[in-house]
Amino acid sequence: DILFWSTQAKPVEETQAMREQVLSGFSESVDYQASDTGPWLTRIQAELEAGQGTIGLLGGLHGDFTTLADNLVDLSDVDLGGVSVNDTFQQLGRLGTDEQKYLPWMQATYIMAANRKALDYLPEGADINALTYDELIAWMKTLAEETGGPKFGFPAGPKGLKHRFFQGYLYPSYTDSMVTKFRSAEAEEAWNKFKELWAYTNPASTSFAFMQEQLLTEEVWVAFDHTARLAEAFNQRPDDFVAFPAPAGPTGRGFMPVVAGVAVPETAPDMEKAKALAAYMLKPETQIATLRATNFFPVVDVELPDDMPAAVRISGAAIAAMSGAEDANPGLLPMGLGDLGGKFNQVYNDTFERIVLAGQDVRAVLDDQAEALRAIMEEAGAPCWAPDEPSEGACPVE
Amino acid sequence: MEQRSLPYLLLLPATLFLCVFFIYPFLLVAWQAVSQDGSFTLEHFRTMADHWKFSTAFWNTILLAMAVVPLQLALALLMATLVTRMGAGRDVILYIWTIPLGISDLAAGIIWLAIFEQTGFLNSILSSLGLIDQPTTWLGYQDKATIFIAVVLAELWRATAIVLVILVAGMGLIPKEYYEAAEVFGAGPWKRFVRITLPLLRPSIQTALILRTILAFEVFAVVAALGGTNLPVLMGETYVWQFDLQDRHVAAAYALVILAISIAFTLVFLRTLRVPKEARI
Amino acid sequence: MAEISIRNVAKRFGDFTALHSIDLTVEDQEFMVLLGASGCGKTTLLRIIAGLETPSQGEVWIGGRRVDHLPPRQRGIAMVFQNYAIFPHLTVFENIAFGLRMQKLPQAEIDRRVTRTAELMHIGQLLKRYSGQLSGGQRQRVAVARALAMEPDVILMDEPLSNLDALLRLEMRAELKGVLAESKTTTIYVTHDQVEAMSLADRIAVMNQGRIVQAAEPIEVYRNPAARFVGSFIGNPPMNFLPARKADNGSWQVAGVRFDGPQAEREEIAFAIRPEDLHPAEDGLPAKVRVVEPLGPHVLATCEVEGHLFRAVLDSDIRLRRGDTVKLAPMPQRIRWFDPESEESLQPHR
Amino acid sequence: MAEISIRNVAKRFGDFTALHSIDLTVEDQEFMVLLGASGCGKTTLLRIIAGLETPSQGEVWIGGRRVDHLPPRQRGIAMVFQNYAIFPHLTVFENIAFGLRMQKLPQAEIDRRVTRTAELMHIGQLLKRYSGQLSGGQRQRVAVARALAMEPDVILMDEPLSNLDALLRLEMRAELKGVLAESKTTTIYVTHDQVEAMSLADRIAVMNQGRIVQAAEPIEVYRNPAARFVGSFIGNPPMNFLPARKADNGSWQVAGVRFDGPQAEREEIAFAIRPEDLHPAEDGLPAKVRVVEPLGPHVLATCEVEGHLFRAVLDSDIRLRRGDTVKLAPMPQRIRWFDPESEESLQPHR
Amino acid sequence: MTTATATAAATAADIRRPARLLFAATIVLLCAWVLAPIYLLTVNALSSPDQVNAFPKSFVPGFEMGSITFFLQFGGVLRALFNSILVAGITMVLAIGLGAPAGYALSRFEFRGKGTFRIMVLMTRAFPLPLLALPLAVMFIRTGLDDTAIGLAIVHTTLALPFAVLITFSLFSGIPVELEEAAWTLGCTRLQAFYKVVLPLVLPGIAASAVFAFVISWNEVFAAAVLTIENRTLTAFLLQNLDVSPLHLKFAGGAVLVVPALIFIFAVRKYLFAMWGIANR
Ligand SMILES: Nc1ncnc2c1ncn2[C@@H]1O[C@H](COP(=O)(O)OP(=O)(O)OP(=O)(O)O)[C@@H](O)[C@H]1O
Ligand SMILES: Nc1ncnc2c1ncn2[C@@H]1O[C@H](COP(=O)(O)OP(=O)(O)OP(=O)(O)O)[C@@H](O)[C@H]1O
Ligand SMILES: [Mg+2]
Ligand SMILES: [Mg+2]
Repeated sequence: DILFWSTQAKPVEETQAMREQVLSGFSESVDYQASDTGPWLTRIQAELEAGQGTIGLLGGLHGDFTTLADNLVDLSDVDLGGVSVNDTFQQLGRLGTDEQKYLPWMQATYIMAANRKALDYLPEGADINALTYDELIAWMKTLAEETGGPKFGFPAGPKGLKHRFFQGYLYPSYTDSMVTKFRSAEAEEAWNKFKELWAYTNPASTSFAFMQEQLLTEEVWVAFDHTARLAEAFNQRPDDFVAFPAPAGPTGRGFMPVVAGVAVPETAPDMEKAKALAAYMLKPETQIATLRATNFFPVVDVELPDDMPAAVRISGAAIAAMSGAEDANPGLLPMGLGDLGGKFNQVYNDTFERIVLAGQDVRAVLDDQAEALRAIMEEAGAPCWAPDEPSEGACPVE
Repeated sequence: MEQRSLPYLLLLPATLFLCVFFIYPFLLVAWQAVSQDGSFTLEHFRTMADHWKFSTAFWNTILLAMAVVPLQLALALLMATLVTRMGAGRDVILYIWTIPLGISDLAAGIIWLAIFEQTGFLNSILSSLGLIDQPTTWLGYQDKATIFIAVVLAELWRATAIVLVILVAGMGLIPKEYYEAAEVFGAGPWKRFVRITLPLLRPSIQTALILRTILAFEVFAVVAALGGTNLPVLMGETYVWQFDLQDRHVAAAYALVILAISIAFTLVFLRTLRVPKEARI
Repeated sequence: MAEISIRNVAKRFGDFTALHSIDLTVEDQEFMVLLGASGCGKTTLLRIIAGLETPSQGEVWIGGRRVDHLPPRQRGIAMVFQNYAIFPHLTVFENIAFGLRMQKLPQAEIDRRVTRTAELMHIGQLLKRYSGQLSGGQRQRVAVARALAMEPDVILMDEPLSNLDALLRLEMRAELKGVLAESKTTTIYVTHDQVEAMSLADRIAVMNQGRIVQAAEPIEVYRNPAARFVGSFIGNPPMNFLPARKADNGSWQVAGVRFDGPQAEREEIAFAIRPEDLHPAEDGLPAKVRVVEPLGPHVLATCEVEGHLFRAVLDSDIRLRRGDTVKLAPMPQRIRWFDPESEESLQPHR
Repeated sequence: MAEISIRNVAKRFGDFTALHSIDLTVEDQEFMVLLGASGCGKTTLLRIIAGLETPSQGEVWIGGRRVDHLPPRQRGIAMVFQNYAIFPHLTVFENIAFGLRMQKLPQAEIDRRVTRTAELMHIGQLLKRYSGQLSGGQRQRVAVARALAMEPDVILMDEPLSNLDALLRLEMRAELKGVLAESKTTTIYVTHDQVEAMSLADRIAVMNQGRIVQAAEPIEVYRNPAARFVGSFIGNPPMNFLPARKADNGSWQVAGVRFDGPQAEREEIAFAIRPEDLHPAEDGLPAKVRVVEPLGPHVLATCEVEGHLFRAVLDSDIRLRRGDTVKLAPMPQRIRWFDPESEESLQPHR
Repeated sequence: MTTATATAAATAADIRRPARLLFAATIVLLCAWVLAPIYLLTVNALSSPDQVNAFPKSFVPGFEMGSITFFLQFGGVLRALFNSILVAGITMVLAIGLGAPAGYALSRFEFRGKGTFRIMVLMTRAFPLPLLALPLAVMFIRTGLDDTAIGLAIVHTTLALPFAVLITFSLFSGIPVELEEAAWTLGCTRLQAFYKVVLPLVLPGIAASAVFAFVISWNEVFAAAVLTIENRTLTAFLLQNLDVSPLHLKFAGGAVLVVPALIFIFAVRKYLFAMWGIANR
């Protein structure tokens, strides 16, 4: 048995699918265990500290690995059997070192989803595949007014991934930056826009984590979320929901891919098998099976078959439209932050909570949080990443 | 005489157990709260206290405990009294009332969220009764008060059974002759409750209060389910620092704060509800 | 006005009948003593009057009100429990004050009453103690004080002095009688001490196996037992019984001696005499001495008359030894006769 | 061999001294009765012997072994508790069998012993009941049966018959005495019933306020009290005391009457006589009658002699009324004298 | 007046008609309060995803077993169930075995260090477990306790022990010492007196704290997730990610989680209230 210890595919159905559809094809039997970050991290830390362990392969998001970098085995020697892996992701997998700390495993991004009923209220002349934030706000305003309540949904709950929205969508769309222009005037405008949007956002959003649920119950009609967290809505009622790209701002249509990877801890009981399993995860067939199971897209070049689940078809099209848009402004996951990744995210979350939820003064909050951000960047010494211009030394917060 | 050493002997297994499996790891964690790279510092406490959420989380936790625990005690006392006055069917009722005992906070959070959600049962009832035509939002970020009430209700539902069983077990040990004497000397049901049940139940009440208060300071799952990020509590913040922010030092500092207020309240209960040795049964 | 009237009351515990149809009236201000063997139902009867037990049948009236459906606190009673039931969480003072506080009396009045009854019961110096710090007799006195302090219309006492030494008891007894008479309280008092019963009671109700056998003045109960049980139960030592065979002229033959007796259509009835109503005399009943016990001024001689147990209380001057045979003559006016079947008295002398 | 020897034992509860330096030896197979006022420390002493209370000082020896440091079960004792301590979760049978099961006796033997002691205590028909279903007296008998069934070397009984009616008590008393004598058990028995004490005891130990005042045979304690307390405590009613003023020729003047008395370097001593040792006579003490109470064959006359309380037990034939003055003569050989300060006996007659 | 027991009869006079009605109504209301959320959980567990997501929600189940079957079909469910019961069982035994003697000592003796011990016990409950999990896991991995039922039970015992100690403490305080003393004089050692006299009397309370221990262990997720790999408990195996699963599975999972615990409480119910028939003293 190889123990595959993962923070991904946690919902029970996905876990089950991973076991039955993805990993059953491997030559060895694999024990796939998905858990919350808390137990996941605690367990692997304990094994590393104890110097022995049972975990063979780790699966996690880019951010999950940052703290563990020192104890992950270099995977550059893994024989991938000729599959070509997305370069950017492979680069991210080095975690700022010379070694391949993790292999990219699957990717996803955030898109918008809407109930078809909502389309009737689209503002005059707006193209759903090329929305701007202003149009989105106008749309939501009409919806709220016409249907008697806010209909926009945003995953701002404790398990929601809201920080990625601010980092990869809101900031790039308004400031063409994630870090550098954190407290710029443009940023202030971005937050004000977001506040405007928030007025038409379902107030219960602060406990939402997976927008598919609220879409299905029709608590919200339009939502922003991770593709994997919208999948259930598309799969259950493919005819009722549409997917479309995130909106654009003055500096383009900011968006951000999310990447999950697999890594081998130095305490893995059987290094060879672990590496073999890592390689197996990158096989095109496995990648397609994974897509079916988890709605995370492949990180290797493959031809998708036609019989993919509805969610894949629908969100795949939206992703294509988003990345292929003229004003596309892709950003990258934070890099080189080490174990400060969590605090980095917290800066954005705090800013959101203070400005939007607590209603504090935008300027003051930005100034305040910029200090925190700067401290983090300096402590980590991480250079800037896209869409910020590469920097010498720590990425500056202007 | 064996009298002297016996209590220590009786405590020995539990003590040894706790030393190995609690005190030792606890000391390791506690050390993290007050050290940085091996040297003593209060920096982490400062970081914690300076964080803008700290005082909100702190007061939310205290307020929740202050609201939930007394209500639970009152409800459990009511239930226990009803149970003791019941004839046939007592077992069944008691079983029903202790059902929530078996329900984890995780499950309780799910159930209560399903009730208070916008498309949840509460709105379903209200709308089928025609009281509302649009689902009302109960748990929105502006509805701090409703969230608070919802959390209190859920906690009340989930964790009153613990108090109930402690009290029922305690009441079972009060000799009925005392009630009879009180009755003859003019005490009505209420007076009997206040003058006989409550004082004689003091050890049980003390136990229930201490345990419940400590647990109340650790509320998390239900609050997170119902309140999301709107109702930060200490335990939630501890999680955030430990796992999201990956700062074990500050997380440990939070944990010590929880520990400190728990012990403070415990001491208060131990003091105020102490039964003098000579006044025991 | 607190007359107690018990009408046709019965109490069953499952199969077991603790009280069979009891009828008893206790006059206002009367001091009624309940006497009876252990387990005969005295406590049960008190508890029914107090309202702590629901009768299986019958009615209880107090002061002209039917009370069976009233809770104890509305019956205007106070009670001393056989096992005291002193509240362990309260001091002696608060125990005694308990009922008074229920009546919301002013503190000064409470202090006054508690102090007074505590003094009466000689526990004035124990007021700050808890029941765990008291001796058995002290607890019992607290229980009595608690009831007295209530100054109720009716007081029910279940063996209130059983754990006290003779001296204290004597004293308490006198005090109780005085206090209760003064406060015009109707009292039902359970005791197994006959001296106590005799000296306290206005009337004595003798119970046997869940029935009231006789309720009359003490001297009447002592001298003219209504049933054989009463004679055999009351008196320490109790009455002696011997079989009497019919002789001629309406006289009866007892252990070879002839006595005048009642007219009865029986071949055999029971002859009864109290041990202290015997004296050695030539024409007495022949008794074989088995045991001689000194009782201070007297001796108790346990003898055998024609194979029947026969006791005599004699002056200690009389020298007796085991194995002796003495002739014991009964005082004629003290001889009683009982029907052997109904066990009821055959009263020729009245 | 189970001699009990208590040496210099004291017990303090906080400030309060319940026992002051007690010395007492109970011979093997002796039946020792403890008598004393309520709260004088009887229960405390028993508990110390049983090992339930640690003495504040002193030693306890049983059967030649020092036992103060042994737990109760190793002392070879059984005890009857003043308030029974019947296990509520066990039936009467199991309560009685409890100690036997601890000794791992075979079931047949347990059955035998339980049945036997239960019969002895007249609770044979209650064996299946729980304590909540018993009357006070029945519980008490279960407690006694439980101790007896153990057949221990030493048995400690704390008022074991206090809740029984006179008749049953008389019977139980006889049974107890028989059984304990037969099984050669050393017994310490607390009672407040003096008749019981007199009839059961080999020796009586009289306690007063945490001290043993006299330990002697019953008749000795009754006739020759070692201290004024003993005389005033024992006897029902107790001894009468009058002040005696020194007259000439070693005689003493009491209420205007002269008596021969002890030599004493005192101006005033105490004259004492038991109420039953008085008879009306011309040369008697002038007594003013206050209350007359019938006591069956006798009357108890409570009088006043020179302002002092004075009781007499007289034949009921003597006609007395409140307010009469009678002359009461003491039996000369029964007069006792006490030192007014030490309160100890001044014994001229021995 | 036909009520059976003496107590009921004694108080019967107290409760006259309006009061009696109120009494019954309160009981019914409280039962409804406890049962309603459970009912909703069941309704949803037995409904299809569509029904679960509908609004207004239906209050009768659709009797679709799909969601429940989904869980029951998981490979290794039975094994996980067995592990859960095993771990909870060991926890129960350990918690009572270590806790009851300590509770007894606290209730019967006055000794130095009593207060300290009480606080130490409470600390275990007042300190957030997730922080302790790391050092404990390291310790367990090193000593081979990792991934064993006993290892996990040990952690759960630290959670359950405070309950066991405090509840038994309050129960023992309600038993008259005299009964024990009587047992000593009848030849019992302290231990024998304890289990022959005290234990039967406090059995309901002991059962209650055993139930707590069981339920605490049953519902505990964090440590179970960290400390068991091959020997997963049911919670860790199926349900630790319940809160991020689709709604219909949340409910079904909740039900799967709750039902065994309820069965357990039901099974021990008779011990919980076994001694009620017997009057005290
Ligand atoms: N735990 C205690 N704390 C303080 N005083 C106590 C305690 N126990 C007993 N006493 C006191 O010690 C004295 C002796 O008590 P003990 O129980 O031995 O009396 P006793 O002779 O058995 O009386 P009784 O005949 O009334 O049962 C009493 O005055 C009592 O109040
Ligand atoms: N709850 C009960 N269940 C069954 N029988 C009972 C119950 N309570 C009392 N009894 C029985 O009823 C009878 C009367 O009991 P009660 O307590 O009235 O006696 P008592 O006259 O007070 O005796 P004592 O002088 O011994 O206290 C007894 O034989 C007793 O065993
Ligand atoms: Mg009785
Ligand atoms: Mg005593």
